Amino acid sequence: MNGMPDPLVYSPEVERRFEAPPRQGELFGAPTDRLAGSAGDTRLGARVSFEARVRSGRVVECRFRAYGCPHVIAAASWVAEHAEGRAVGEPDWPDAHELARRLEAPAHKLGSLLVVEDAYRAMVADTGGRPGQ
Amino acid sequence: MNGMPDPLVYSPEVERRFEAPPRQGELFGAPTDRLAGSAGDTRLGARVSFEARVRSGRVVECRFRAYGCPHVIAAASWVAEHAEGRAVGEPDWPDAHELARRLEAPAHKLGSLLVVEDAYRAMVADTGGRPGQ
Amino acid sequence: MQYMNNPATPVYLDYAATTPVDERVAERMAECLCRAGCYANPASSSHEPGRRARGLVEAARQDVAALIGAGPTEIVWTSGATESDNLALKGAARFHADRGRHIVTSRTEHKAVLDTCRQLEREGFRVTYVLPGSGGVVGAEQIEPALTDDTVLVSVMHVNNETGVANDVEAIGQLCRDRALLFHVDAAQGAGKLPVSVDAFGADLVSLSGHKVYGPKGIGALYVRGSPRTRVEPLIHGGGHEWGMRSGTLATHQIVGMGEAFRLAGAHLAEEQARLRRLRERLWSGISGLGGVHLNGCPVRRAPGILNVSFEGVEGESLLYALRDLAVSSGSACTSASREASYVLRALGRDDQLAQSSIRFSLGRYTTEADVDFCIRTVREQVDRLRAIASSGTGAGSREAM
Amino acid sequence: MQYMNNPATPVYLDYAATTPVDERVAERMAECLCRAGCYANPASSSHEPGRRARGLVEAARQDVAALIGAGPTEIVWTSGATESDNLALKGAARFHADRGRHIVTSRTEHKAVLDTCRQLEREGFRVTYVLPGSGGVVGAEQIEPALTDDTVLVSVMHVNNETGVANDVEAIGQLCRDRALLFHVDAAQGAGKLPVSVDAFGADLVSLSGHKVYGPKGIGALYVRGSPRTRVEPLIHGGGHEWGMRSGTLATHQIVGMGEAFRLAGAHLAEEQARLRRLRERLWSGISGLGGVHLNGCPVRRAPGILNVSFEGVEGESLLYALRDLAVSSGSACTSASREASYVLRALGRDDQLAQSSIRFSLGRYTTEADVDFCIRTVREQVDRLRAIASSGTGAGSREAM
Ligand SMILES: Cc1ncc(COP(=O)(O)O)c(C=O)c1O
Ligand SMILES: Cc1ncc(COP(=O)(O)O)c(C=O)c1O
Repeated sequence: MNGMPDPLVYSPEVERRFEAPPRQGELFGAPTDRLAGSAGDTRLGARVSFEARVRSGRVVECRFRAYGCPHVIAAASWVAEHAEGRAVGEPDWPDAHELARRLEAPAHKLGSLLVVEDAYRAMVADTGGRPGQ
Repeated sequence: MNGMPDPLVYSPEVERRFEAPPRQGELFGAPTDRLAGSAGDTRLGARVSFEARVRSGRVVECRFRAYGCPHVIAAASWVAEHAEGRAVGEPDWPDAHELARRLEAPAHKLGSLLVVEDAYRAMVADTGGRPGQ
Repeated sequence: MQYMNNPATPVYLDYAATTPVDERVAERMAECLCRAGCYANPASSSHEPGRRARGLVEAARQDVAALIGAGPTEIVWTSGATESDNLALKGAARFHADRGRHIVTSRTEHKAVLDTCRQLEREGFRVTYVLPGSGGVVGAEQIEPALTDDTVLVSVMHVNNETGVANDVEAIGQLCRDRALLFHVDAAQGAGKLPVSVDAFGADLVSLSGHKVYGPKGIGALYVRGSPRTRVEPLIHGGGHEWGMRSGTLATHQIVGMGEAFRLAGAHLAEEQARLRRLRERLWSGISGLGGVHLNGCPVRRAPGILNVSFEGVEGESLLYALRDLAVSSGSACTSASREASYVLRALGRDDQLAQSSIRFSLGRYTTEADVDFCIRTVREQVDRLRAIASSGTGAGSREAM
Repeated sequence: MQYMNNPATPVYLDYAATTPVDERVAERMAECLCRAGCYANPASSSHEPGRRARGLVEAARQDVAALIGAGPTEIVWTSGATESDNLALKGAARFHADRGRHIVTSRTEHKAVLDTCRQLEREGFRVTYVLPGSGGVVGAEQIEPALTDDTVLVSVMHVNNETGVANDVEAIGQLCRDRALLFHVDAAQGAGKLPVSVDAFGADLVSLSGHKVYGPKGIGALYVRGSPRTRVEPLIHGGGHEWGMRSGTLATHQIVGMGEAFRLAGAHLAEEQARLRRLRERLWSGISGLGGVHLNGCPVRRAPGILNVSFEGVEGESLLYALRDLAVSSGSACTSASREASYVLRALGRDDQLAQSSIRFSLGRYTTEADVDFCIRTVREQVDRLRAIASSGTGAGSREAM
């Protein structure tokens, strides 16, 4: 056990987002301009969903829901917040490695942060249930 | 180690005789009426000597010297003291088992107390260096 | 997380991991440490200070023996229940290796037993790890089918450290006596909390720990039946202390502390058992009101102070962090350095999510009603909050459908 | 035995058996026991009280490491030097059994080493027990001839607990390095008394004890070289604490106490060494004036506080009893429960009588000049008295010839 990183110690960024996560929740309104996507599995410890309202190819509003450790919650919150204003299809964004760096997450959390990345990409790829669009 | 008798705890009789042993020392005067005898070996942990002045077949005065544990010193002192007034050749006296009982000595001390008994018997058998007497 | 009249945080609810030393115990310990006290080596029989220390050691041996219905010559001091478990299992197995090489134990034992069994497997012993019965209780029905002609030793714990479930050691003991098998009981969590009787248990070897009963850490004992004398090969050689079963300088202050702790535990056992049971029931009814919570382990056969609960819809690490105003643990303290789902709860049939989101609340001598009420408020608030982050609203996924 | 201005009796001169805990150490320990203190389980990483306890454990690890020139990750907590010796020898021998099955040690080792070697012999290892050289010193000249192609491990103590003799561990360490052999040093009596450096010793494994250095009994450590990593098979399994080498709940107060004790010992090593050496020399010149007394062990290579003397013409048990105003021991405290002549002194060539009538005076932190002077008076008076009982007058047998 000696020398192991302490599992319940988090960076200030994670602490803040865990305590009161910005962009937590869901969007209301017409489903036409809304993208949604999710990834993960609660049995494996992480499941994340994103919703975004998009106008002119840019994210206007983004919300997340997350089942997972504090890093997952904080990462989903960070992604939802920083998605706003971005082009929907921005390549290489978000990036789990970049999230890990920003949140000072230990290496073994990368798998969970990939769930956050995957969920956002699933949202971007969302056809809104309207095949062919 | 548990349950062993405490090796440095002695009966009041032993304590008293160890602290200021009655009859410790030697006799002075003419060797004619004096018996002397010894037994034991310092390398084995006990060596005892007795001297007695004898008159009309009775011990008038008796002295001891002892190298040994407190039980040996106390036993030699007890024997020297109680020899006085006794017939020199009294059968079965002293007796190591009786000494052990009086001094509340543990069983493993019997060997040392036999040295005391032997020394006294050697004195009784003393020819005073005058062979044939 | 701010309430009026709250207790000082974090509120300690991890008594199964360890207990604070009782002030009365600490006082006795302090008398054996410094120059003015009884600091000599209890093995120094050549002088009075040493013999005095030895006297204290032997008096403490009596106190520990008394709590479990044993004789003082049946108590061997160790450095804790971990060592006791190792000494019992390795000691008995190695000593009797020519009689048989099969051991039966359960999957819900403490790591001190399981890891020791793994080591014995590497030495050529065969070990059967039985699943517990319903409610996580191990009884004779679980053990009996596993016995073979080659079985020499059965090891089943009294109270499980994660769930608080009390196994049916009496029935297993009877079974072992009928089959002339050695029976070891790890009673680290049971002693001082529930009545322990080596004869009622039919146990030949019983592991005890000081620090689960308001005594010091780093001291324990192994009960070794005196008649018929149970034989164990020592783990630690050197000088032949403790009838040759455990060498090493006896730590007077630690032993005196464990003795006093066991004496106090015995004196207040019944009333404390009732008090803790009431507090635990209050806690459970407060928490279970949340919905989507599951009690782990049999609700009836259990130690009074331990409550292990799984929460639907919340992830374990986040839950533990959210509850940081409570000093609680997820899974066994001894293994909580790694955050994998508890093997004990999995053996009880919990799925991965529920096993991973379990919290052990363990109450003890200093737990008050106010502590319990604070705990209930904190748990309700935080579980609600995390469930809201995981799904929309408070009902899991209810808004989705709107 | 009544003198004016005498110190309170018995005067404690058995610091090699154990030391009182320093008040500053006891204070630190007390802070880790009760409700107001740092009592949580250092393995409870799920809450802040547990992490705080862990912090104290790690700080103490640094303090112990610092005294012997090691790194903190090279320190494994144990229950004392007896366990450390067992872990070092059994652990290394069993781990490397396929490399070789021969061990070299000396006849003057502590029972914790000798009894462990006997156990390893029962497991099929071969052990050579070399005699010390002159003055009881073990050096490379004694060890080298015993080495074979099958040798894997050499174990030689730093300071002998009975005589205070300091072996030439540096030379033995160099020899072991040249031959790529593992080298274990039992430094229970040396650490905190003489400088100890794992690198200067060339040691791979070093045993330490808390209670020989004004720390608590029941805690010790094993230094395990980190680079190249020395591998040992654990003795005690269960949970994988201490890098898997020693499982069991870490006893915070014990560890903190040992850390503080080692820190204090390091801070005052040089001055205390000089002070104790002066007192020991005063004691020796006072006692040797009696005549017929023999210093056991080399007068030069020795720990400052230990003086072992054999007396001609007096029997050992009577001597010890006569000196009961002094808390001293005959032979090692750990074996003094049985009154046989010391195997250490016999290995030094003393005859049975002198080996049996030896007294170990061991001085320490609280020993004063007045204590030493009282000791001298008492010894002179009692030895004179016992010699008088054994022979006539004071000169052995002189009156006989009159
Ligand atoms: C059931 C059980 N057995 C053994 C142990 C280990 O005891 P110790 O901490 O005294 O080594 C514990 C607790 O840690 C326990 O709960
Ligand atoms: C040289 C030596 N090794 C080992 C030990 C045993 O240490 P502990 O008492 O910590 O088990 C002692 C003292 O008892 C000792 O003097």
